[in-house]
Amino acid sequence: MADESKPPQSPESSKPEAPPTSPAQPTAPKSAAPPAPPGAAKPAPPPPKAPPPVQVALENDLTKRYRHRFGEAILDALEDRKQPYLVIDSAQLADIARYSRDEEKFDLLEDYTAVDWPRRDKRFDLIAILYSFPHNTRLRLKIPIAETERPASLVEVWPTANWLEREIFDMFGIAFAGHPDLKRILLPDEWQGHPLRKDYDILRQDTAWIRENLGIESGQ
Amino acid sequence: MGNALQQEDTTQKNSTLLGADELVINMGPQHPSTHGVLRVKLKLDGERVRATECVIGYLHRGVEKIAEHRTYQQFAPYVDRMDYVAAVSNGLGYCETVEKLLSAEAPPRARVIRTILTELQRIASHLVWLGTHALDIGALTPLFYCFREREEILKIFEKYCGARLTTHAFRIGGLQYEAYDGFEKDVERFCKNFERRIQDYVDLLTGNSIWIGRTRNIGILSAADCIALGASGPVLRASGVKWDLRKAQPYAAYEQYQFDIPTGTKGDTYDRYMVRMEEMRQSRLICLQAIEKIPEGPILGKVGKVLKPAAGEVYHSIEAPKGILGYYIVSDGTTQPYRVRIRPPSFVNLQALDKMVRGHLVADVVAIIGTLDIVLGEVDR
Amino acid sequence: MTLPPSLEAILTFLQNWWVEIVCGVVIVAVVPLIAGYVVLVERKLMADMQARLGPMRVGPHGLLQPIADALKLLIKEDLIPDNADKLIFWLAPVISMVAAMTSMGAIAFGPTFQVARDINVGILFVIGVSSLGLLGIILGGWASNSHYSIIGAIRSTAQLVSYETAAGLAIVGALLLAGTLRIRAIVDAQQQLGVWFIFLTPVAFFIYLVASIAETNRAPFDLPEAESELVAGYMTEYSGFRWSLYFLGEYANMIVVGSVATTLFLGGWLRPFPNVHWLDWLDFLPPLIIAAVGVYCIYRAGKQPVEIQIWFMWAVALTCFAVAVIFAVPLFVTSLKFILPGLHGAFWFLLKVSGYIYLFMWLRFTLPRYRFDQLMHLGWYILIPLAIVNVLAIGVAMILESEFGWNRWFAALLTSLFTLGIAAFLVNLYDKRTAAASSPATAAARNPYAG
Amino acid sequence: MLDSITFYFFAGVAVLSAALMVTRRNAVHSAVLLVTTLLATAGIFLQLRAEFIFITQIILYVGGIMVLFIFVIMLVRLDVALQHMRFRLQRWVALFVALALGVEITVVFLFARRLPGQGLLIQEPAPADKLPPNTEELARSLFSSYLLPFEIASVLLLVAMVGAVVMAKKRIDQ
Repeated sequence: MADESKPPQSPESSKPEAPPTSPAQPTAPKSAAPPAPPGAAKPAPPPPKAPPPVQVALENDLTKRYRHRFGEAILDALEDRKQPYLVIDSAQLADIARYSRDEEKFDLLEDYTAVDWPRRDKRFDLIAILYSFPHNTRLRLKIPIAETERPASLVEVWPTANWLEREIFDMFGIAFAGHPDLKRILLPDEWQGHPLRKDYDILRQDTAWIRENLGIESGQ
Repeated sequence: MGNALQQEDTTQKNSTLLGADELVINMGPQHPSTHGVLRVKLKLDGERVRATECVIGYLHRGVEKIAEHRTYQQFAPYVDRMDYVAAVSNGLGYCETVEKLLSAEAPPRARVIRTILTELQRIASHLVWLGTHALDIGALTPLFYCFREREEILKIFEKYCGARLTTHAFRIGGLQYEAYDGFEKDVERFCKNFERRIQDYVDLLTGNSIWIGRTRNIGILSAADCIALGASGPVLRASGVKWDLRKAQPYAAYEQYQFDIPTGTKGDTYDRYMVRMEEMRQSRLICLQAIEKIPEGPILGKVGKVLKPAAGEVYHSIEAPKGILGYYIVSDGTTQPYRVRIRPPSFVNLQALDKMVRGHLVADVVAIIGTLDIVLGEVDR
Repeated sequence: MTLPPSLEAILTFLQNWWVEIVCGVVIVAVVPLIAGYVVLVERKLMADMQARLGPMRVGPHGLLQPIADALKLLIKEDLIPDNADKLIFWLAPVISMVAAMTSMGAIAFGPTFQVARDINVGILFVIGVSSLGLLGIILGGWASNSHYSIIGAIRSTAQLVSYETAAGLAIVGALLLAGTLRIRAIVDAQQQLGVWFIFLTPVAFFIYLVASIAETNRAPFDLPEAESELVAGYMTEYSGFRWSLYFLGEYANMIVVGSVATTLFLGGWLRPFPNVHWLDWLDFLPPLIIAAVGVYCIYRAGKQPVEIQIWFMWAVALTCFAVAVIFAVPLFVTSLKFILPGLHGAFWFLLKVSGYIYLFMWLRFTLPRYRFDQLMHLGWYILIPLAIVNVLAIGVAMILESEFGWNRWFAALLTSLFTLGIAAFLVNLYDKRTAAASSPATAAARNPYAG
Repeated sequence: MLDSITFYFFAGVAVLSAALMVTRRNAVHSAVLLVTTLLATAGIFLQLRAEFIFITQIILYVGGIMVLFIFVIMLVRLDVALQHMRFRLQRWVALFVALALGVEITVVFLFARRLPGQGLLIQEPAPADKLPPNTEELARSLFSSYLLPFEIASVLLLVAMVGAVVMAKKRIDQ
């Protein structure tokens, strides 16, 4: 299980609280789609070589309609490998979601997840992947949020968001405002820590929980 | 934890059983028909289900976290362990997603062989579903027939890549192995036999009045509910939505082949049964068309030994046997993915369970879990 | 030599009752073995229908498997749940098995083999006592103190009470034709009429068939122990020896219902066409069939992989031949003719019972399981009304025959058709009801136990 | 000799389990003991060559009524319900009833001894094999001399059944 690319965190550390960012954090999440507030907090990463730009600004009817409707809330519209996505302001998330479903006919929330960028100002990106049955198109919404922020829950708009948001809460610790039953889904309720955060080492576990509930020393 | 719940319930038992109040019954995680380690807490009134709560995660292995610490190639075998009943489909989804991330493409020959293997895998997955579903409803025999046919498919896999269950059949950019001598013959023989065999299941189940009684009008999910709850695959098609990613957004080599998308009308368990049965027939037709003409040429595209996709992200989904299987991969320009998100069809479909079982009897819960065709390895990842 | 009076009393008692005592001991000793081999046959049949081999390891073709299973069950740890009611938990499986075995006592396996004296309520005795096994099920389910057990027990009780009604009414049909409750007299009546009652009242036989499957908790009515829903129903908490008692009770019950059906509907120990003398060559069938089994064993012996298995097969074959000779002797030796009916009667009787049990197994491997409310509806809306109509129809037919001089066959045909018409009507009605009530919204209002 | 042994065996079992039945606290245990009593009584019926009554006792009381009894006991917490129902005079009432019953039995026994051949004590019972077939006799008298009471009883049962259905239906409809 040991990972070659970085020194493993000692598994004995039973301390549930997340330690600060591990020293050998492999990489800076630099180049991927820098959203609205870039810069200051982000230390300059060492890009090995400049890749050809894969993200290009997107300008078509769809983005125009969104921009027209929501104006400043659409922070950016980009295309990455021919897949369009909108970077939107988390304050307007519920409205944009409702508009997407009702007006733009994105009736299926295909997936809803998050990505952790620990060195960024707004630490997390929420990623909502929408699919439209009538138009057979996909659209990604990318919602940068800060660590303490409580984004609006989308359960009202797409009921399928229920478990998906619970999983995000479980894995990233992002609490959704207005979720009917926000609790852990995959991990045990009493588990400490959120595994998919970048500062949660791959060898880490809630040793106390394991000892108490499974009666063994370590889950490794 | 399970014990605590049990304890708490036994004390209430006597006073609530006939009192038309509620009886909480704990189905699973060790229960013969929850298909693995699913635990469903049922609130019962008599034998009628008032509410359910799924407790999942017993099989959680942190696949998404592992992905962040493996190179792109190293992670490929891990995806086979999610839906272990349809490992080939998982691999296809992952390889195609990484190829998209690399802006590369598999050569035509590789794509056709991928299609054949994936369709065989679909049949195998549906066969496991049919056998266990029928077993849950009390028909013992179809299980053995189904596994007999599945065995033929697994033999083809074994001959092709050496593994039967978690195959890791594909490589990023194409295939590792050339199709073995007689591959087409094996597939053809299977397809020829399978037509007769599928008739056996039809004879055993389709017209059987007990089977119809147990599945008709059970666990109805309307098209609107399906879409709202994100249920996909046969569950969605059974409620009348003629939609299949293989047609809607063709991948691999599907655009070359003729096949139908079977749909149901009511969205009940019987419709889902019929849809899956017809899907097996259609998969068989796809295989037959594909082996007719497998293009010559290389099997591995030019992707290089070290994969370093340009920073960025990509989402790609395929029609796995159980529904939409999506991969969302974020690259930071290194050899390891920055984030891999897997959209598991079973996980999302399982969400519909609560809506489907309310008002039904305990026996129907079993039928409905079966008809959802979940694999806990994929639900929990 | 004078014996003390108490000893003398015991001796006279033994003199009067030794046959019954021996038979009783034989039943207690042999039924577990038979049940074990019924299980083996079931597994073999199931394997055959499911394209596999079944038990093959213990003995040639798994012939010693039941013994291995029995040993395993006997030496298993005997678990009693902490919160169980220990006394009742201990008692319940015993009740089930004792009931099944006691009822077997009154069954006549041939004109001469019967443990109990031929009491004049024989058939009622069998049915009544075997239904006591229900007490064992319900108490076992309660004593286990587990949800699955208690739901299994509730289902079981509801199911047995409902289906016993149907079975009882179906039996009444045959009893009307026989005019007696005495077991031997029922078979004699079939001999005198020259026809098995199944041909006079097929509907009653069908009702009894369905109801008896339900009574023995076999698929497709095996809801009390539906493993996909209730783990093992009322037996969930049982293990080892206690569990095997339930198991024995279940298989003994199968033999009992098979025997009842054979006695009432299939002519008991009578060979086919008992009164037709130019068919007397049918008497040669039993030894021939047994000899054929022996020949088959010899044929298979050559294909056995291990030497000891070859010897075993030869031993089985020779046993078969010996039995065949025993069966053949009274056919040729006139002075031994008197044992013919007893010997061949037992053969035919057991053959018919096996056929009946085979039917059970066949259905089990073929059909999916009913849901509980469907089961209750089938019982209350179709079988019981049908059984009542059938009893009436048989009465009418008998009066038509005796008072108006109608042809018996014509009367039977007419009434059977009439009953079948009613059946079609009931099924139609039931289908309409279920179609109307199948959506959960309307179905929720109805209680499955209310029937 | 043998008859006496079996009689005393059955009688002893019946009395003992009846006594245990009323003293047990656990309702299910009581029910099982009642079943034992009924079975022992059935055994005595059989000894009297009253096969039909014997089997009716088993089918109806043990197989039917007792199963329903246990069913109800299992599902409803009787001990709780009984605690609500218990009243203080119960013990005295029970004592009074028991005493009355005892006096009655004693009187009957005394008279029966004094007046032989008057119905209660048969001096010379007919030998077992000379008895008329019990089941047939029962049927004959039920359907001839006692036809009217028999029919009235069945109508009564029908009324009870309909009443139960009506009550149950009302509850479900609520």
